[in-house]
Amino acid sequence: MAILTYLEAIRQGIWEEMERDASVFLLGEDIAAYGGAFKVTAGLLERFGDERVIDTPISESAIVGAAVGAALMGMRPVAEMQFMDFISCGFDQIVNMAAKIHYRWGARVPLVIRGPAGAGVHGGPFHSQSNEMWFVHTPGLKVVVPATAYDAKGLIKASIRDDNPVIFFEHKYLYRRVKDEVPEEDYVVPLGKAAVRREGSDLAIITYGAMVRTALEAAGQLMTEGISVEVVDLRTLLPYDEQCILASVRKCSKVMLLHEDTRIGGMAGELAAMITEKAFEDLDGPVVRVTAPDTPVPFSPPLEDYFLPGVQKVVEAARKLAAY
Amino acid sequence: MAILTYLEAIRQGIWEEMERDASVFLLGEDIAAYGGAFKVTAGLLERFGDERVIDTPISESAIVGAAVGAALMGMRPVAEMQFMDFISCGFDQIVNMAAKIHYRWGARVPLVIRGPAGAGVHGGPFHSQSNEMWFVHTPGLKVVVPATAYDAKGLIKASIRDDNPVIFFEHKYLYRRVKDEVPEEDYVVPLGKAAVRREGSDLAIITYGAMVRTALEAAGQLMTEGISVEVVDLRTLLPYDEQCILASVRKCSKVMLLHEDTRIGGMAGELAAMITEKAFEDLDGPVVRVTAPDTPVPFSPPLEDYFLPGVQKVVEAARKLAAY
Amino acid sequence: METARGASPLAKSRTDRKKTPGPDPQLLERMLYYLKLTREAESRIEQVLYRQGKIVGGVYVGRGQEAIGVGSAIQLVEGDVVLPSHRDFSCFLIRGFTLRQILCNWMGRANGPTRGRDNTLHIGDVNRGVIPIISHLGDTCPVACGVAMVLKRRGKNNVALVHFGEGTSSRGDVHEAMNMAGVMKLPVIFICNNNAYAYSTPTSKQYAVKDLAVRGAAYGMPGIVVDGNDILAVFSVVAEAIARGRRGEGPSFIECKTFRMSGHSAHDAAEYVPHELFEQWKQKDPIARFEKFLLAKRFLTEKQIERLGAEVTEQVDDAVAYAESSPLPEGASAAEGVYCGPDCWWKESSR
Amino acid sequence: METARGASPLAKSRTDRKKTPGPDPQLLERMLYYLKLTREAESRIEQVLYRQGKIVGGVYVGRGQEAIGVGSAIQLVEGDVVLPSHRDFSCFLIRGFTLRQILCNWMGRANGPTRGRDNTLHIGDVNRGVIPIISHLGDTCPVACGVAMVLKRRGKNNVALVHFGEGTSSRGDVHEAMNMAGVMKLPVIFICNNNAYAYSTPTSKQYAVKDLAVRGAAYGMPGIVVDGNDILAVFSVVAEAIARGRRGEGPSFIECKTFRMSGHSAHDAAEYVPHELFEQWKQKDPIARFEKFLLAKRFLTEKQIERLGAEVTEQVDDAVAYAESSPLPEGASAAEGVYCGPDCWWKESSR
Ligand SMILES: Cc1ncc(C[n+]2csc(CCOP(=O)(O)OP(=O)(O)O)c2C)c(N)n1
Ligand SMILES: Cc1ncc(C[n+]2csc(CCOP(=O)(O)OP(=O)(O)O)c2C)c(N)n1
Ligand SMILES: [Mg+2]
Ligand SMILES: [Mg+2]
Repeated sequence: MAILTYLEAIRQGIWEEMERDASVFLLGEDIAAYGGAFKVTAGLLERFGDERVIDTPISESAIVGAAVGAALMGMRPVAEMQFMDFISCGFDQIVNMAAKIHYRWGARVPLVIRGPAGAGVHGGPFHSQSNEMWFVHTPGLKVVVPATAYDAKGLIKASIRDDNPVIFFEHKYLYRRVKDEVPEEDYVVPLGKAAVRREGSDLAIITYGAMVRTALEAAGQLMTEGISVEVVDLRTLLPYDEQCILASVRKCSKVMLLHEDTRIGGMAGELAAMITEKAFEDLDGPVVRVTAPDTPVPFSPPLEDYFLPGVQKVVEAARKLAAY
Repeated sequence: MAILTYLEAIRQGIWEEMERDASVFLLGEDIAAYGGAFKVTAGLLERFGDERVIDTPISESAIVGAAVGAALMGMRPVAEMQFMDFISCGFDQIVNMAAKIHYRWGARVPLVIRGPAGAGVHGGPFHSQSNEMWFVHTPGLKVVVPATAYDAKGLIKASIRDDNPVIFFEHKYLYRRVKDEVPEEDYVVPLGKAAVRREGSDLAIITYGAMVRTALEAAGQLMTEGISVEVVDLRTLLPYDEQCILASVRKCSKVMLLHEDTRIGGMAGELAAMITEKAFEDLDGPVVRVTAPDTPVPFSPPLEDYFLPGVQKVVEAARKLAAY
Repeated sequence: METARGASPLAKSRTDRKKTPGPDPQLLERMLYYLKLTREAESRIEQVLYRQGKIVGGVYVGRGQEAIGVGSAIQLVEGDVVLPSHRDFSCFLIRGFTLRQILCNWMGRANGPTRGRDNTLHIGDVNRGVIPIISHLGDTCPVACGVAMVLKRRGKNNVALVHFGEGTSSRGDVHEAMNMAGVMKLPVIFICNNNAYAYSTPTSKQYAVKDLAVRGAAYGMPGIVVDGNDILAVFSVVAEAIARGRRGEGPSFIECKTFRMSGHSAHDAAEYVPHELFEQWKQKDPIARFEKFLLAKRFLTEKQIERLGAEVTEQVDDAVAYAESSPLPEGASAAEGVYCGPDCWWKESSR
Repeated sequence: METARGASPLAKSRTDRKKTPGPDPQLLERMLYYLKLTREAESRIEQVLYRQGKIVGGVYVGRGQEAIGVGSAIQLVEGDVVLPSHRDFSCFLIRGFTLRQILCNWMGRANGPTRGRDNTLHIGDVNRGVIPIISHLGDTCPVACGVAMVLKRRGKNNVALVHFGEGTSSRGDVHEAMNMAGVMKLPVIFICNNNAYAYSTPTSKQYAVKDLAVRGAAYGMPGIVVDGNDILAVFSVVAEAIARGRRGEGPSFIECKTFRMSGHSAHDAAEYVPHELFEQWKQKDPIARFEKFLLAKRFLTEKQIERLGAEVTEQVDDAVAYAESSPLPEGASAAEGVYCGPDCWWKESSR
């Protein structure tokens, strides 16, 4: 099996889907000859031509709207946002046009909107956002956040094959930092299924995206202190895998919810509510949230370091919860 | 004291602020001669002239952006969205421009974006949305949702005086259905303070907007069954009144979170998380959410009735929780 | 920017000059039929059913501007797609929705095309080449671009028509779409029905140019002004734009000048509209005008037109009765069909 | 759409004809100073500090297009407001930010104007009349409209200048803003720096017209093409637009044709740009050209220009040293100042 980066795995996934299915095509800014700001789509123009790898003007709303139109016509468009921060400019088309069509009149809208999200590269307030919750709170969409290269490939393939609009958040910090073994053959990682990344018994950390690494690192450290931590990687935020989450909660009886996104209205709140509704009796302590503070993402390294939940913050919160 | 409708109370609040402070002005679609789709701004053009009551083209993004520009110049713009559903078209300017300026470079951005939200009038999927969570999850904004005429006036006045961007959700179902005594003199209802609408001891229902009425009606019914329900009206969703919520939780030990918005990623999740973090020991039962299902808002009356949490749903969920 | 006025299939019209075939007599009759059916159905909805409380929610009609929808959509062939505005009732009829289906939708019935989930003309069917508007004005323009990308790639010379109001032209999405269509030479015909008002807002507060058609030049496409109350003129101008699109020459922008002979919606008395304007525009009524033409040119007799009127009334009666006796949806069905999947709720019954 | 080329304050320029005063000799020297200071500072940032890893995050420069920022912003008076693009370094200097402040911001230092919260030229100060761009392209255009509404109401004949790239012109916000400015006759000067590329995207994939200036006509405002590498031409054309704005005659749109003499950002080698283009445009370098003019017309001597160069280098040295020795912010300060309130964090220390 080849060792691929997270970024290469996404490209391979897209590539294979384009080979498989002529209805898959790409559109976005600077994605064709240039191969995209992060080079995720590099080489695809050469292979598939300019009818299937389409550079657009700087028009996020038209990009999303056009993707909807093409999807209605039976295609499977994959639209890139140069940074997921700019998805706010195509927001209305996503939440009102794409998300509601199937409910309203039954048509299929198979499309993927993908791009780099997340902080950690000193991108400042407009190149570092984690904007998944706007979409998790929009019925009709699916929201996917891979944490490994294997998943990145399997999830992008599943997203492209899905018959619904999927918002696919790639973490730019992971693009070239994460590498794993990625099978060259065809496989998908099904949407809606979480993965237990590490088994444990004292405490479950439920997280996603770049924070999976943070959680695993913290879990390793906590092990040396005799605290056994289970780490759950959600992989899909909408629909999320209630069963897997509840299994870990029941097993560990203590839960930490961890994300890089800000706190109020974040994914951790949703999961805490679901857990206390469905597993109240199984809990041996408060459901703890470790998240970014409620601020924009600041630019300067010391500020950004403070903003991001790091291993130490996770370890400290875990110790306290374990001792509860 | 005069009896005013919720709608008249908002108008009076705006009117008084415009009298008090020449920097307050209004902009939006059809708000001047026509007085707005719901007539909230009727009469203001005649009183304050067309430099302070400005009709705009159909350009929500420019409306919000212009409000930001004017706010930076020392004004206090109040922008109307004809329906809060259309706020998605000005979304980017709100979450990226308005919300982050003060954090980034310290300038004041005192502005209000207001308009009718919510369901119950058979408006269909695009005239019935409850879109508060996009903004509750955006640090730098404040989010206000009045439930009574008294509050509507006091909160719009406080919002206009606030030095931050405030998103003000008026519930269109309440516009002409809710009437209370509204003092003619100047008063504000401070942002960030919840109100206990009914005292009780067995169970606290925490809610906001049109659901406050639903909660109160359910509480009345439950009283006859011997269940004493406390009803908390949040009034402001961001920042929300942690102290008031926790006091009710501690008092009742059982909590129901109720809203008209859909469930996943809704306000109830946030509050459930906060409550289990901060008052875990005080809880005598799961934190229960009663919300709309995760669908767009359907049009046809039987569908919309099903969608909206009604008194019966609340009563049933309360009975179950009380018996826990 | 070009201006076309009153080109008719009989006179030496722009269309004739370019040898695009003009409408034939049967087509003329079909046009009148759709005009009258639309007028009758919308009037019944606005002035009867709404007042009787049988239609809940907003009611928007296109009275006085029916020539735009009919004169344009009537020309579409299989594989073409139309994205009508909220005032283009006729487009749905022309593309094969039955009046019964449409009335069911207005009345929130289970057997309407949206099964009660959405209202008014928010009715779509990909197989019929109809993609409906959402309330968020202008949002269908980018969607039309995506449709046209696919049409272009399919290589069958199909086109997409997207209709919108002059007020809608102020929205960013319309700009992004027109620009994208220009750059990619997409076969989209942008049809703006300029009915002088956007809700209460007159054009003087909506844009600062004489003719919106000038916007065509801003995107490298023809921009044409046409009398929107003259169905033959609309037909010709749209015919040319469609031909252009089919030839692979890219998009066109057509501004149809007309007037909204109603309030913005059924609850709006339109007191902000000077009364004379209604009087003036009544004289230009597109249906009366077309009937006069058909009579003068002996395409139809008074009798035939009367018969058409009776037929249309009967159809509306039938559709209203059908819709009224149709069931409302089951409340619990509201929870179904949010997602499309192998066990898709929508597939279970035919639409 | 009008075209203006190379109008100079000495030739019989459009400006002279209209009796707008041309730049005076002192002004010419200040213009050269800002041009050179901008070039030197940006080069240091892009080619030295960035490569040394002293600047983290994106680095965008305006090499080759400095004449646009300088030739426009230099004309502003007290009360005017500028909203520069990400390549208009000069505007900040002209409006009184010190080079030290700006360098501190690029390097994320606590004493930069954003205190490390935001990067590059995202620097604002209402008192100086500078409202910065956010990364979301085009968003400042509507903001400029709001600024101009207030300027208009104040009645002191002030104007707002907003700069943006040709790629940005595709965004809906630019349309909504230009239309709004046209309708309300707002004193906004929309200045588009058309540098031939938007990241890797050439203008042929961005719009379908020859000159973007044609868009002016779509909004009822003048649309003017000018050679963006000729600072005197830029000056004249902008002077006229500003005068129009001050007279209450509404907005203008100016397209400055120029070329991006760099990659999109410091990490971009711009391999997609045909090499000849860089060669060609090097010949048109706005600074060399302006120096030649100043020498030929004896406004300045070689010696004086050299001295200016030395001065500029010294200033950049100083600012870099200052910024490098300035502290980074305390991590925990990241949590402060999200909201403005009576105890506002931002007020506690001077910016
Ligand atoms: C984005 C958006 N903003 C506001 C509205 C509210 N609204 C509905 S119709 C309308 C006027 C539309 O005017 P125009 O485009 O001229 O179409 P007409 O109704 O005149 O046919 C407005 C403002 C909306 N539906 N969508
Ligand atoms: C809304 C939005 N979409 C995409 C981007 C990514 N991006 C940053 S600069 C740029 C190119 C801008 O081109 P242009 O407007 O011509 O300005 P230039 O950089 O050439 O000065 C792009 C696509 C962005 N910043 N904002
Ligand atoms: Mg109109
Ligand atoms: Mg450019």
